[in-house]
Amino acid sequence: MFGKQMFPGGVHPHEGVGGKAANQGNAIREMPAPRRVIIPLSMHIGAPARPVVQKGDHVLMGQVIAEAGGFVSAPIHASVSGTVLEIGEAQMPNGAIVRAILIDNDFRDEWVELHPCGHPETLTPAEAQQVIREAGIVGMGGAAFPTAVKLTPAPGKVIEKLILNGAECEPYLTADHRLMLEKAVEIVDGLRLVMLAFGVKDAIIGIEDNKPDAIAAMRAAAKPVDGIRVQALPVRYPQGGEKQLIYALTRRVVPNGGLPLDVGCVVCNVGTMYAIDQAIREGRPLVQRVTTIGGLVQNPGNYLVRIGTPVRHLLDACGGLRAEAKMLVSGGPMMGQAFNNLETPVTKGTSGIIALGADSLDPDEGPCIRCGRCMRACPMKLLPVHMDHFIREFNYNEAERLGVMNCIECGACTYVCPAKRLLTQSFRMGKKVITARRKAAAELAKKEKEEAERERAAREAAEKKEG
Amino acid sequence: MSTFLAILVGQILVNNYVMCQFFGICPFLGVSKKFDTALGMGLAVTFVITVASFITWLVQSFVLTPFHLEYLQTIAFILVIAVLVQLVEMALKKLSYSLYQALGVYLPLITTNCVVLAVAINNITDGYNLLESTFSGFCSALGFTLALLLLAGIRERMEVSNMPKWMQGFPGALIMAGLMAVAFMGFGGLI
Amino acid sequence: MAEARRNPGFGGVFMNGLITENPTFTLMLGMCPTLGVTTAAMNGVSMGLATTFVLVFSNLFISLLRNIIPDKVRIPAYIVIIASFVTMIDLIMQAFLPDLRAVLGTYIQLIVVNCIIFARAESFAAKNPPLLSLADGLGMGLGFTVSITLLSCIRELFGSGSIFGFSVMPEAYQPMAIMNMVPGGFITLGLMMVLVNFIKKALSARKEARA
Amino acid sequence: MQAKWTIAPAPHVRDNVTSRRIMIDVCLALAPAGIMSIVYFGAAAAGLIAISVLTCVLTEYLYQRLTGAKVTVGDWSAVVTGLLLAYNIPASAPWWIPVVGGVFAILIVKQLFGGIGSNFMNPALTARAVLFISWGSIMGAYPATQLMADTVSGATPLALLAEDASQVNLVDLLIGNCGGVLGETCKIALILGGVYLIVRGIIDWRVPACFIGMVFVCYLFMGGFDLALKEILAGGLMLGAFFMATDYATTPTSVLGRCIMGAGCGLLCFVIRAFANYPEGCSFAILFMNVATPLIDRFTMTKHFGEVKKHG
Repeated sequence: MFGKQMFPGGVHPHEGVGGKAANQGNAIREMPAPRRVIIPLSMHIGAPARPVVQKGDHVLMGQVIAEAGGFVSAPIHASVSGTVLEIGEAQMPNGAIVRAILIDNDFRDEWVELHPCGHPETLTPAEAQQVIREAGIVGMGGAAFPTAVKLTPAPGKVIEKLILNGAECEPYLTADHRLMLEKAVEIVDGLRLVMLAFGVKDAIIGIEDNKPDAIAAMRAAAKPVDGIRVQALPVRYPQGGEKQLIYALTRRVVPNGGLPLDVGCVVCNVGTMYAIDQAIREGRPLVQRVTTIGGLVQNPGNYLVRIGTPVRHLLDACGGLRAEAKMLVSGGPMMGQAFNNLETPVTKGTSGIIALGADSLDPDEGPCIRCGRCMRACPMKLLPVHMDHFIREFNYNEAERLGVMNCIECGACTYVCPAKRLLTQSFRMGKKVITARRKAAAELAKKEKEEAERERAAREAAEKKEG
Repeated sequence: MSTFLAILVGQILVNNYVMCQFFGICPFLGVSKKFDTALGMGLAVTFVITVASFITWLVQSFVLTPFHLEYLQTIAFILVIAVLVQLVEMALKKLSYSLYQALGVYLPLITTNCVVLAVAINNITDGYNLLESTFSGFCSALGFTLALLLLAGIRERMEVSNMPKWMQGFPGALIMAGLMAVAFMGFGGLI
Repeated sequence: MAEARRNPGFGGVFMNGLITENPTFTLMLGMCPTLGVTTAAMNGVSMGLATTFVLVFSNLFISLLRNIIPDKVRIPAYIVIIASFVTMIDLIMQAFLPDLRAVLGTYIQLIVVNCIIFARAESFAAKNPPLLSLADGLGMGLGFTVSITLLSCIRELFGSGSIFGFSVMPEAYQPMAIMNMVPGGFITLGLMMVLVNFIKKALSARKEARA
Repeated sequence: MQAKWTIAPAPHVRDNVTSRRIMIDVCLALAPAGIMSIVYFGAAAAGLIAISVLTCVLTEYLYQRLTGAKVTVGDWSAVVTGLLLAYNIPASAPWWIPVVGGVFAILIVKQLFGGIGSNFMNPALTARAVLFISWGSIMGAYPATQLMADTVSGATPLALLAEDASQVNLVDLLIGNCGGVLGETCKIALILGGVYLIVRGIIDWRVPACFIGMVFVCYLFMGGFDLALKEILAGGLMLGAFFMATDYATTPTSVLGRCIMGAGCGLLCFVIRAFANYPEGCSFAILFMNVATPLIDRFTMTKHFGEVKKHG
């Protein structure tokens, strides 16, 4: 239907200094642990974790320091051994201040006793979910949705296909690329274990074809395993978007407002799968991740970083920033968040820290010239030009009718806009307002219902009295 | 057959009552803010004009002309139209309430829509027979509806553009209509 | 409505129609003749006066009969009254000014559906005593006349290079034919309204500054 | 030493295409036709083009200064309008024709509705139509080119085609050695410019393809291949199809909408050329489709990804 393009819309973002070309040859190196880690309690989607340690406690590496705050949540483990300094605050890349556990590193790296799974190939779904949940694994592509929840199908839903996301379509980022090159066997092993546990017969690994070495490595690793197929994908952002990837690989369309499981699919990032393998085989919780440090830094590279390492420490380890750097971004340049606090920690979802130059500063917005480029770039086939006009006129109803709630905020429209309009930002705002309105409407309805209920009760009581 | 084609093209494009002859400007400007209302108005007008063309022709041919009462044409026609609109309103209410709800609000406005009267008078002036009159009425109404919908589309679009304050409302609509009329002038001489 | 708030006399109502609630520029009523006949100043004046005639008498009669006409049939009744006067002026013109009548064409007959007349009948004459209604009819009618004369002067000036038939443009001026056609009418009126909006804004700004 | 890092919403990389660059590209694409017009019509052509561009830019600048709006003459869109307007004026026109046209185009058609992107009709074309209606004798007088043999002077190829197709020489049509307004004569220069715009991704090839294709097919049925071929090369069709029916602000945004736009222009162009008063239907056809654009947009809204039914 969309030819070789594989999904509708999309763009080819360009890269600057320190992009994929400069970084994809840099092998993963272990980043020395910082003197102090700042581990936020809500670095995943869902309820914040509840701390289970107190100021002054001595903790070991991998020890649970906060437990999951609900079903959609994840526990958090210490990424260094040392002393809990305090339960304080951290600023996240999006600017939000959240509670965090600060640990002073004793540089001994003493691990807690690890409990590798005794029968990794015969896990039941429930056991696998438990292992994954207890290891604190969340989606490592950036969204940080608890993986165990993702692997818990609603009643009546079956996981038919596991899709491994190795697209890494964001410019600059090379962490997944290096991981697939260096840990191909472990990733495929993790995938096989998950397939066995959930009885999935079919798995597809999607990799953009600008990473031929990674495709070759993954193919080699997957060869002995039945049911795993490595599929090369054309380079096109946002190939790694969940719905786009599912469509590109299976031609299934996730219905609006639905989940991948509605079409029998679960999508996992390759980094997540590596973490799952580590959790099942070695019992290791998620305490470090591979992060790309790219853009205008002196020595770009891919590093294995402890969760909670402040960005300042990362940049120092890479020889500092270049003078031209004007902006720091957590994640890729298309969807990542710009931040300005160097104490911002690396979280489970931090796929990269990118330094960008003056050409990334927002140019002045011009009036829309209705060229229609945004419509052709939109991977959700929305009508950004019209939605933007409505949102700027505060006509949220019309924007909602045009499907603004289905916007995945990939930034493709903003990227191509010749008038340099902040379309994605406009949709973010629109979505926020519409969500707030829906919530308010639901609350009002609930209140009215309660009111009616109360009145009815009162009336009945009165009638009874009279009667 | 060619007469009918000429009437069709003529009334919709070449001699469009709104765009080429300045009839029905009040509803044209008044009811063109939203596409949906414009559509409702257009449908209601189409219905009324078609029926009115039919009846006024009968009135002219069987009442006014035989009794030499041509000078009462204006009074007679406007009365016919007013009564017709009332009847249509009542009939719609009885027969199809949903249609009444959709079109009902526009019906009283149609009495003072000069397209209706103008079409009725012009049918007589042009010497059309009954069938031609009715068809001409229908086509004129389609032309009116077309112009109304086109303007509504443009106005809806302008609603979300950065049109200066002093252009909003009637002045803007008038200039839009003027530019539309430029486009319609291209059809001159088509028949 | 303004007339409900205060109780203006004959002059107040008259001025209200002429300027404050000018039918063309404020109430936006009677657009079809406004645009249709204003290619020459003479046509504008005649159309305006013909409309004024009908407006004055229909207002007067409707006001006189306002307590007699049953509410249910008031619309047909108004129409009959208005249509009678329209027929009257039509026949008068056919008899004495056949050329002008030919130029104005159907628009004379269409005075009957001119929404100014209907609107004034419904919103003013039906609620007010005859003398005031007469004033309203006169004010509104003349307001309408002034507006369409102004419009037709501008269109005639650019479209034919003359005003009331007298050439006023230099020899070399090449008339802008589109001003005599439909687009010219729409656009000229639109631009005039833009100007009116401008002036109104400036006036209200000054008023605010004074207050 | 906390550095000041800029905070901005994602995405943080932008394509280097800007509105300004698009307009400059359009000007570049229009350049060959302009040069050819000066070759054919001499200094008069150069003068008219200069006056037209100057009027448009100046009108935009003055309007924006007077109303206190942001001055946007730097985006080159007024220059494009000026060029297109000049290309639609015959070489014999007096100086005030482009002045009146330029003021009308920029002031009434474009700026009163909010400036670039907000106008719903093509400013240059609307101005052309207004000039044509007002001063038909000036706008309709097509002087012969400097290189033309005297025998056919004055008559446009369209008028000749209407009489007898064999009177018109195909090569003359292609190189533009025929009567007509400034920019429309040299088809090779126009096609060159159009192809440049298509290659640069600025216009959608479907619009000119549908437009020209439709006219071709209509004439094929009416008068055969020779007539059809000459008809698409005559008059302002190429200029309109490549540069005016593709104007962003006044044409539909969706792909399907743009196809409808092209085909509709073609059909109307044929109808007006073949049956109406005006010999040249192209401008009015495009103007009418401009008017219909909001409705086309309304009815060609695409379904969202995910709104489609499940694939097998």
